Order: sequence, then structure tokens, then C-alpha cells
Amino acid sequence: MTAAATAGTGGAPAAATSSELLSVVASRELAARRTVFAGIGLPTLAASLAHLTVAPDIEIVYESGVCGAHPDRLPETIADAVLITGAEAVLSMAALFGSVLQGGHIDVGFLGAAQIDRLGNLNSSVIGDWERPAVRLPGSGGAMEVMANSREVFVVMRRHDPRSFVAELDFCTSPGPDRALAEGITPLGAGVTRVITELGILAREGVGEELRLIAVHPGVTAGQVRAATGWDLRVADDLAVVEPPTAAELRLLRDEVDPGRVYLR
Amino acid sequence: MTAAATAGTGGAPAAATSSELLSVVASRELAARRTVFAGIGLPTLAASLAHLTVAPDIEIVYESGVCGAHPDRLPETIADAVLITGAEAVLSMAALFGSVLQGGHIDVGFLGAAQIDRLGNLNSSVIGDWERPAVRLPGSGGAMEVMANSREVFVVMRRHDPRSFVAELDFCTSPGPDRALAEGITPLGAGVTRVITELGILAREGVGEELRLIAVHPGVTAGQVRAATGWDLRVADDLAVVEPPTAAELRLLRDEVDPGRVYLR
Amino acid sequence: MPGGSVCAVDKTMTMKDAIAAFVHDGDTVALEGFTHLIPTAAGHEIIRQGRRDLTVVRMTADIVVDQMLAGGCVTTLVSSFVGNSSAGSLGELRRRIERADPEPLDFREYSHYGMICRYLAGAQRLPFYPLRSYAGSDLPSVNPGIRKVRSPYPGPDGRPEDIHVVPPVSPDVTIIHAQRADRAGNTQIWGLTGVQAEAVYAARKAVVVVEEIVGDEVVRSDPNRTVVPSHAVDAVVACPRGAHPSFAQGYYDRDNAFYRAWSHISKDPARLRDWMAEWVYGTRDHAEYTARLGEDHWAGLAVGEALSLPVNYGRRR
Amino acid sequence: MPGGSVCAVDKTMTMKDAIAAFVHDGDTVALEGFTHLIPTAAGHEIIRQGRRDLTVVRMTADIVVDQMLAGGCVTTLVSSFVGNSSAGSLGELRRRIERADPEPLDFREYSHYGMICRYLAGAQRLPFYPLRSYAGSDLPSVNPGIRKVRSPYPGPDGRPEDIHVVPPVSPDVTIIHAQRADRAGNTQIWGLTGVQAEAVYAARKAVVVVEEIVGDEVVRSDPNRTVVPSHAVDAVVACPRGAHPSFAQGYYDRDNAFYRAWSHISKDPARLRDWMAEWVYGTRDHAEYTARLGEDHWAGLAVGEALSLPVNYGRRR
Repeated sequence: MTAAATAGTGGAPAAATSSELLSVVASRELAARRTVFAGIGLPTLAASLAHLTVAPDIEIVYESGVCGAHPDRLPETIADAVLITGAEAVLSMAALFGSVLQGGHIDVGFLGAAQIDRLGNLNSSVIGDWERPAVRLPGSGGAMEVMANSREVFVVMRRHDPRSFVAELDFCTSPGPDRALAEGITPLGAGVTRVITELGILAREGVGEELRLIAVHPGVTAGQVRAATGWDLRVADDLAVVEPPTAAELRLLRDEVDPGRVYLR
Repeated sequence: MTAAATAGTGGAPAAATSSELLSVVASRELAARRTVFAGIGLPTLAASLAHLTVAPDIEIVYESGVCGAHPDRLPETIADAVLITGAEAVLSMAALFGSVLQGGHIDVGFLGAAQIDRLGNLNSSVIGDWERPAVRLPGSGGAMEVMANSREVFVVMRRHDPRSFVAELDFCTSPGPDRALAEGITPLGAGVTRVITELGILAREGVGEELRLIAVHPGVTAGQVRAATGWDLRVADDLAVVEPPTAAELRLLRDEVDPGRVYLR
Repeated sequence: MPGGSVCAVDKTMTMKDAIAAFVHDGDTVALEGFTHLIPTAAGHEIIRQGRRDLTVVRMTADIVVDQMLAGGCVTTLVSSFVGNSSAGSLGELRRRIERADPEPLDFREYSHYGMICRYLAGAQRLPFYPLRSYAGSDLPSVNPGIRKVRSPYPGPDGRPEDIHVVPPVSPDVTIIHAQRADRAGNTQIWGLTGVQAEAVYAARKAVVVVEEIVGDEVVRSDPNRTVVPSHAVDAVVACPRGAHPSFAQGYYDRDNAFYRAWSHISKDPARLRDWMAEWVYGTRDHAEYTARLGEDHWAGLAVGEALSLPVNYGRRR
Repeated sequence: MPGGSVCAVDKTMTMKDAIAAFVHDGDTVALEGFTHLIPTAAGHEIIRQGRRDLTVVRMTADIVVDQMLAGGCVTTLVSSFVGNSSAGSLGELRRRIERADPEPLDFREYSHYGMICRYLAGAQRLPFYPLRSYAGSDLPSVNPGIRKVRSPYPGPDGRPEDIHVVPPVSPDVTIIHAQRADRAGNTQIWGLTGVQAEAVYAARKAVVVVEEIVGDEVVRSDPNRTVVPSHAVDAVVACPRGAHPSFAQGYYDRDNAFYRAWSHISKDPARLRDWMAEWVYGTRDHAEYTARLGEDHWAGLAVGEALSLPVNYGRRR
């Protein structure tokens, strides 16, 4: 008897918030995945929900070095003390980035960004010019490494608008495989394969492919998504409508994954 | 009050054995040295005796990863369990060879060999041809790395004869700096600076220098040492006679360093 | 054999003396600790002593770096992440980079693994370290330190293979914070160990700041816990709670409220100046800083007990 | 958040099944453990199952390798030290190399750090790993795997700098012995940890043989003790005393008498054949091997207690 099967009983839950929607949709995409490199926030919620539903064997690996965390409180950062106590392993960062990530052990890496382009290249460095930027963003951190070394990358973007979905990045921090191949270097993975937003789901199969709109949330039209995207977004012939979060999914998310609503606010 | 000061009292001890002689002479050469990379046997005896006499701050680092061992029994191998219990640190071999040894933290490395030449190059690989040797020896182990990365190297050779002190090595396992420089690569250290044998002490100042006989044991002549050496051995103008082990040194060696006579046999 | 009774070198110093002895104007100073065990107290003492023209090396340039920038200590920053964790922005750093206000900042930008590899190359005395990052990124175009090497072995497809490399970093001094050390400098860390060992081995000198100095027998009961051996350490400084607002696993929790507050404090230059005056220049040392926070504050960061189970190292009979 | 109650994947297998599943004729098999925790029992099971044409990768080719050679399992050996510790020689290995008796051995020779770097390159998916060994040595002249790269940065003297490199090794399977693991494969080692983690990460598959399988709560009480996380492990085999004649820190001591005896056993082909017949082919499994040694023998290798002091990982209140 799985938790997902039982959580469906009882009265109808309240409608999903934006955070809940994104978490649920992302969790479904993790079916059958084993190792997920996740930051705190929606990626952790998605992976934790997937663990209770579509991917029981999933392991979340954190950039700080934690593998197999079993926190008794929801962590607030990727290096939260509650992630370490009771974890299965804590590695040095050299081992984590070298052997685990670059070594090819990550199935799905989660990334965010300020800008994304049609090939799934990401900017988290600057808005404007690097030398004297209008806005200095945090930079790569480990994002470039997650992109180069995960088998695929999922991007969760709360905001879907032409300032974030751009024809041309101000700066390419984390390049997808097309840009690496243009330099004659073959990366391990496929780059960004899923972008989950408040409007729908964009997908990309791999090298040479552009992101395409494959699904919209109920009530959203392809035209709306195209208008919110800074390039001429392709739309799948068989455009689907995202199935809304089920009562079971929402109950698990609210009662088991984030009962304190640390991230579901 | 140091142990060395007190150990000099009492009756005269028995004459030194060959092992004791080599250990005592090697220990004196460690004056003011801090970190010693030592294998088990005479090098460990020498470093332990030096710790009680001329080099109180000395730290022995073992190839197996142990730093600051405080064994309650004399170890039989470089990875003996008694070296680990109570040690100050145990490092992975990658850290030990990478950060400690190649990183340049070793003042003196001890090496042995089947053959040594006039520049202090060492052979521990084969007698005869590498492809089909007359005798297959253990090989480099970490010897090559000790030679390349220690500030200086001490060699203790029980046997001093023309088969071991050769004009031409059958195979160069661990090259001194002259051979490295001939390849255009600058090593960290000076290579072999001391060779301690049953006949006396050979010394070498650094790059471009040959080993010279600087001291003989009482009763040994320079001619005897030259006859036992496979090349035309130079002799220092101020050839000294090695001061025999003192009663204090022998007592420390016998009573504190190796009371079970594991290596002093 | 030398036994435990022999006195090792005592490297304990006060924070004031350690910073005076090992951090000089113009030095390259690495401060490491990834979210966990950030050497904040050492950063504050560098500010109090008025060091200038430093090159600061730190993977995550966060609050302590923003404070050192505000203290006017830093002309060059080598880093892979310039942000206030997930809690917001670094006001002083953004003003320096976005508007050269009050002066420009020479920023050498890498990725996390690029920084780790620079420490690895420094620790291992290598001329470069190879890594599978940077291909297709714009970062090499603004950082000439990132280069490429051709492998002397054929690639998987049989053709020549290129790979990016980064140069070693060899700080004049690396400063880390740890849970405990003995007086000789054998340093034990648990929980996140980050890049501390590599950063120490990469440096010419190393200062270890600890929550507590413990007896030799504590360290020696568990030698695998020693992340940095004494031969790599030059000074040991006892400074309880010296990692605040970050955390020390098993000692105190992260001050998340302070992280959130910092974005607001640092955004406003006047407020930032006041904060520095009160909490850094206005305190003699870290003991005064922690006392000013007050015991109620520390009670809120206190942690309960979750002890490791012992292992047997064995003893020959 | 997912809690400790969720069942992880159970990877426990018998030695027989693990060797059958993960070691195939013609494979490249790494066996690691530097003096400590040598996976002897796994080597014996490989011999019993009659594997052929293996490439064995092992830094210190010692007794277990001599036995696998005698079992006719090995055509290629990749190693940096071919000797019976400090106790003498390996008879079968010397006959193979010195006289091609009973057949030649393809020997790929490196130095210790060269082998470590090959594992590091394999683990980190690098085309090569640079190291400051080999300059001036004759080893590169007999091993074309050792090459050179020119650094893209000027050397200390301003001129171009060359450095030697070794290629990655990516074993089909790496087998290690450890003190303990949980059923999912989180593996804890204390005392000498050698090159085990790197050897596992370099491999396509990994088998961990342990003194004991422990509950999740034991491993999770001390996550820093986990040297190999479960995601890198494919099979966990419980095999007490499986490292004999080497030792397992805190479990049993090294059988030094057996090391000394091996030089004599292996020197004489007839005596070696008899030993193999009695102790490997003549035992069903390692349990029978340890029983045949007898409890008196094991009593002589028993160790006393020297427990690590606990550390506090802390718990949020």
C-alpha cells in the first residue's frame, strides 16, 4: 500500500497554489529517476513528492555534499544542519563535484536562472554587460557543472515572461550541449529537457533541438505562452493540457512533504 | 630533563649491532627536521630515536596515510593496526600522496633500493631487462614520488658492495633531480643527500653533484669503501670518522624505541 | 616508539595575534567554509586591524565578504557565487561591481568546481587542474585564467580531445573555522567538510579557528575525523561561536533571521555603516560580539543532542 | 520530507551470486585495499568460479593477486608494487614475469601515485590526470600509457612547463572490503581508507564486501564515516573475516605469520598447488575457509577495544 494510494481518500482539498502546482508537475517528471541534484525550494519539494509517488528509490544529492538526507525538519538551505543529522553520507565538495557529479552519477539536475533561451542555455550571472552590469546576479555556483554533467536538467521558472524567456542571453553562464559541441567538446548529458512554468511545460529532446511547448495548464492557451516567450516558440502538434494536481498529490505535499509550509507559501 | 640526558647514566652497554649502528647514524642526520616520510624498519627506528634526541618535533608520515602515529606496540608494516589506533590523523592515499607528499610537506624521505648510482638514482624494479628480468623486484610503490617530492632523501643500505653501488642502473625507478632536469622538468627537492651504509656515509649536496664519501665507520678505510663501490667514488678531503653510537643512544634504542627487538635483530 | 606523553608544538594564539601575524596588506587570503563553519570572526578581526588591498578567495562570497568589502579591505575577489545564500543580495558587493561605488572591485569569476579545482591544483602543486566545465560558457571570455589543454590520449570517438583547465591558487594564508582541534593543530570537522582541507593545503600558511581546543586524547580517539593534520597548520585560535551567522554542526544553528536581515542592512550604505560601527569596530573582539547578541539570542540557536555511535579502532593484546 | 521509515533498495547478495553477476571472463577487475581490508575472500571466489582472461588492477599486487595468478584467472596486471608486503616475494608472479612460466603476464607498471591518479581520472571522468612523477624515470619507456602535457600557463621561471599525465582507469567492476555497510550499500570504513572510494567511483559496477551489515540507524548516526555512498554500490556481501590474511581495524589483526609463510608456499609450485587445492578449491566458501583456520587461530588475531569518542551532530529543537 503506497502513501499515494491512501492519500486520495477524504474530502476534496483546497485548490492548488502556484508553488504547489509547479511542485506537483515537476514531481511527475521524475518518474523512475534515481539520483536528483536539487537545490532547496521547489526542486526539493518536487523530489520529495516524487519519492512518495512515482520514484520511490529517488535519492536527492545536495551541492553541499549531503547524500541520502533524512531530515526531521524541512531544510531552509542546501546546507541546513537538519540535512546532515541522520544522512546516509556527507562527502567533501571535491568528491561531490568530482566523483558524483562530473563522474556521471546524476540523472536529473534542477536549475533556476534569470534568463533561458530556446536551446535551454541559462544566465545566472548578470543583467547587462559583465564588466559593469545593471544587475549583478550570484553567478554560476555549481550550475554550470550541473548542466554539463547531469543526464538531463529540469528548470523550474515561476515567472514566464519575455524578460526571462529571451531570444539572446545577456550572458551564458550554463551552456547546453549545443554550445559545448560548437567548441568541439562533448558534454555528458542532454542539457535542459523540461522547463516547468506557471503557464505550462516546455520540452527539448536533446542536441540540436529547441524547446517546444508540449503542455499548458488548464485555461492557458498556446498563444498566451507564445506571447510570454521572447522567441518564436514552437508548439507541439499534440499539445496537451496538464492534469491538475490530484487530491492525493496535494495531501501528500501539504501533510507530509511541507506541513510547515516553509516553501508552499 | 630529556630522555637522552638521563639515558647516559649507568654501566656501559653492549657494542652496537649493524642495525643499531645504521639507525643511530641515520637518526643524527635528522637534526632539526620536521616531517619524515618513512617506511617500516630502520627508517622508523632512526626517526623514533631522532624524536627522543636531536629532533623532538619530528613527525613521521607513513605512505599508508597515517600522520602522527602513537603506537603502543612497534609496528610490523607501514599499515600496521597499531599505527592507526591513537594516531593524530589518517588520510586517504589521494590526500597523502597529492596534498602532503606532492604538496611539498615532506622534509626527508627515506628510501631503500637494490641499486644506486653516483647521482643517487635508484632501482627497485628489476635486475636485468624489464621485459624478461633475471629478478623481478617490487617496483616503485611510492618511491618515485618520495624522490621527486621530498626536500631531500636519505638512503639506508645494509649492503655496501659493487652489485648495489653500480656505475649503471639496470633500470631507473626513482630518478634524482639531474635526470628530471635533463627532461626539462624541475623537481621540488635535492634528491638523495645521504647514503648510510655498513661502511660509512656518502653525501651529495644537490643538482649536478656526485655522491662523495664523507665519513667512514671506525676501522674502515676509504680504500675499502671505494673497492666496494661500482664507480670511481670521490672521497672528501676532510674525511671524518663516524662517532660510534653513544651509550645514551643505544639505551634509548634498546629500551624505548624497540624493546622487543623487532627490527634490531 | 614516541608515545602520547611527548609534548607537541603548541600553536594556540589569540585571534588578534594570529591575524596580526598571518594576514598582511596586499596578501591573498582564502576564507573557506561552505555555508557551514564560515570564519566570520576572523573576517571581523581583519576588518578591525584595518588590512588593505587584500585578494580574497572564497567560493561563496557571502555576508563576511560583503562586510570585508564594506571595511575597505578588499581590492580583488576570486569567487564562484556572489550572493547572500538564498536570502537575498549583498549590497556592498553589488555597489562595487555595478557602480564602482565607492571604488571598483577586481572580480575573478569561476564556477564552484572551478574554484575547488584551483584549490586542488594548489594543494597538489600542479600547474593546472582539468575539469569538464566551461565548454560553451561565456565565463572564459571574461576570465583569461580559464584555458584549455589537449589530451595526449584519443577521445572516446578516437579524435583528439580538449578539456578546460584552471590554474592553481596558492593563498598566502587560508583561514578556516572548525569544531575542534588539539593545541598542535590537528583539526576535526564533522557535518559538511566543504573544501577546507584543500584550501589549507593550497596555502603557504594556515590559521584554524575552532569552537574549542580539546585534549590530545580526544583527537586521537578518532584519527579519521581529523580533516587537517597539524603539519599543515600554523595557528590554532579558540573562538566559540566564531562562525555566526553560519552554523557549527552540533554546537549552534544557523541564524537565518540574520541572513534575511543582511539584505536590508547592506542595501542601505548608511545602515551598513552603522552596523559595522556597532558590531565590528564597536566590539573589541568576538567575545564582545557574542555577548552583545545576548544569551536569549544564543538560546534560540541552541541545538539538541544526536551523538554518533562509537567505532572500535582496536588494540593489540 | 522522506523519512528514515522508507525502505531503501536492498542490495545484499551472497558472495557466490555477486561474483557470478558482476565478474565475467575478460573483465577488468579492480581489487583495492592498501594492506588494510584486502578483499581476499572475493579473490578466492573468483578463482573458484574459474574466471579467465581478467585484467586485474591493484596498487599492491600481493598475496591475493599471486593466488589469482595461480588460479589461472589473470592475463593482464596493472599495478605499482608487486611484492609480498615486506615479508618476501610472490612466487607465481615472479615465475610469470621472469620466465613466462606457465605463461606470459602482460604487466602494465605504474607508481603508487600514478595508480591513484588513474583512479582519480576514472572517478572524475577526466581524459587524464597530471602528476609530478616519472620525470627522468625509465618507467615511461616501458609503459606508453604514461605521457606528457604542456601546461597552458607559464612555469615558475616564466618558460613553458611540461608535466606527466596518466590515463583514467575504468574497471568493469571494483571490489573492496569494508568494516560495515547498510543494506543499500552506504559503506563505512575507519582506519586506513586507502584508495577505495576513488576505485569504486572509477568503476562501472561496484561490489562491497563487509565484515557486517548494520541497521540504517548505525550508518546514519555518523554520515561522515560513510566512505562510499549507496548510489555508487551495486552489491553488498556480508563476509566476516573476508580480508584475511590482511586486517580489519577493530575486528581482527593482520596474520603476519601467514604473510611470511606465503613466500615459501608460493616459491614451490607443487606446494602452491596443494595450498590452492586445500584452501580455495577445497572450500565451498569463505565460511569454510575461516572455520578450517580454527578458532584458536582467530583468537590469536583478536583485538581489544579502543572506542572513538562520540561527536554531536545536533538536532533542531
